[in-house]
Amino acid sequence: MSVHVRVQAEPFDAGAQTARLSALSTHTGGVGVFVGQVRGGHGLIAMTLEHYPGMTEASLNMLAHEAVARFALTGCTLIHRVGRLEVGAGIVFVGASAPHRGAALTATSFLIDRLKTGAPFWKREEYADGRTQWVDARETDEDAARAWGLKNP
Amino acid sequence: MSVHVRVQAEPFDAGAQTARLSALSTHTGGVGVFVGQVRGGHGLIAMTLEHYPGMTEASLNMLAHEAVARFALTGCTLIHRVGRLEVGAGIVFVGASAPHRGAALTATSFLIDRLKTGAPFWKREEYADGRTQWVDARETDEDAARAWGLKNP
Amino acid sequence: MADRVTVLFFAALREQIGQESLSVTIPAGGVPVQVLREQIEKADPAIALAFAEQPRLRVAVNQTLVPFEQMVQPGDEVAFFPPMTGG
Amino acid sequence: MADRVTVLFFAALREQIGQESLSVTIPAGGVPVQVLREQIEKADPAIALAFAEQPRLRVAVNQTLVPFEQMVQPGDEVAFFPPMTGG
Repeated sequence: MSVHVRVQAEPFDAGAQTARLSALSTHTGGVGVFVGQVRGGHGLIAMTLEHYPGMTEASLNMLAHEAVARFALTGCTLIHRVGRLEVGAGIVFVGASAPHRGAALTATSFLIDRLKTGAPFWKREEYADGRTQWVDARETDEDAARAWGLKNP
Repeated sequence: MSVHVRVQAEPFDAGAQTARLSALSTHTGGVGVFVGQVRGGHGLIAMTLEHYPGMTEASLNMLAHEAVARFALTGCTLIHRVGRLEVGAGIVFVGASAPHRGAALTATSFLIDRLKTGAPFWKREEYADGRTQWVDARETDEDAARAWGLKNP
Repeated sequence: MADRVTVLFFAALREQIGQESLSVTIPAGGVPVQVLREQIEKADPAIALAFAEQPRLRVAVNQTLVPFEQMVQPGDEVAFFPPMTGG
Repeated sequence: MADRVTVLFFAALREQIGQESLSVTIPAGGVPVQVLREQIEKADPAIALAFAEQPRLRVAVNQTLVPFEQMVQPGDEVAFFPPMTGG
């Protein structure tokens, strides 16, 4: 079992991270991955990701270890970028490897649902007309996180 | 919307395929990926994947287009290897990109569940003691495919 | 020749039967898959045995999965195989 | 100094309040987060306004999310922020 967590300004290499998860154990039969990226539209040109250094890494580590235990993963990787990210740029990499596909895919959904509302990141949108705006938390995201069982107050 | 389907003997590059899906559209907010690989254990050393040329490509194409329509994907990639694959080798790459994470992740699960029992591939296992054995279809796989709605006879 | 169908076998069936394809004559008006199945079972005990050992036999006509009631016409490609195990 | 806590603000709160950290004196025996909250709201109208506009205010004590009834002790780090929007 291997947990890999990073908070970084630099881009991540989704391919290298997926390959790393694939190679972790000969008992791995499936690797699930989710990449979140800055979606364009409505004049959006970039997002700035703010975080709470220290708590961020602790939250991601706790989340990864919870997923490993809950879904009997062979490996789990969470990488979240911070700083200014333009349309099309990767924001988050979530990966889970397991003996069978069900665990890998369910863990991937669990990780991104929980990460969205349970780790201290905040997004500020930046538009072509110069306007900036903090992203509002969506009730549907909080519902999705809660659907995995009570966790956050 | 872009569909990419391949049946090939060569390894696939999961990283390049994920990057391709990420770059397809500025409206993409999430990319879901599943990589299936040969799981070791019980003396297994390799699997040989047989297929029905022609029907395989047609089945995968139909499946990919069904997923694009059902989940409003911006892109969908299915790559399945054939021939002899040793423990740890990638068998299948499934990828789905969409504006939001829910569609990308649900489509990824849909694609691999349906592919398992709906495309004409058959696996023969090869053990260290020389024994070989065709993999039996699992009822649970057929249940998983059926749970997405009736499709196969 | 005009009233023939190509019959294919895959995976365990191909191995048990010992061949991967057959050319079979059917009535010009076609027959249901089930009738074609019984015809080739009668013609070759190895096919009868392999099919008997495969309770979840699948069939595709012209590369599309179909039920055994489906009609087969001369010129069609009919494939028999065990449940698929890809992915 | 021994009876102080560090208070941090993030994201929209940090911008509205115009500062990212405060040092606040609390009773040596500690106080619930809710009491600390009211104390800093009274001390700074900008904080009161920012909190009032944030109906789903979150709080972490020593980098762990907690309910507002949680006790804060001298030396703790207390962070207030809006709901998180990562991923």
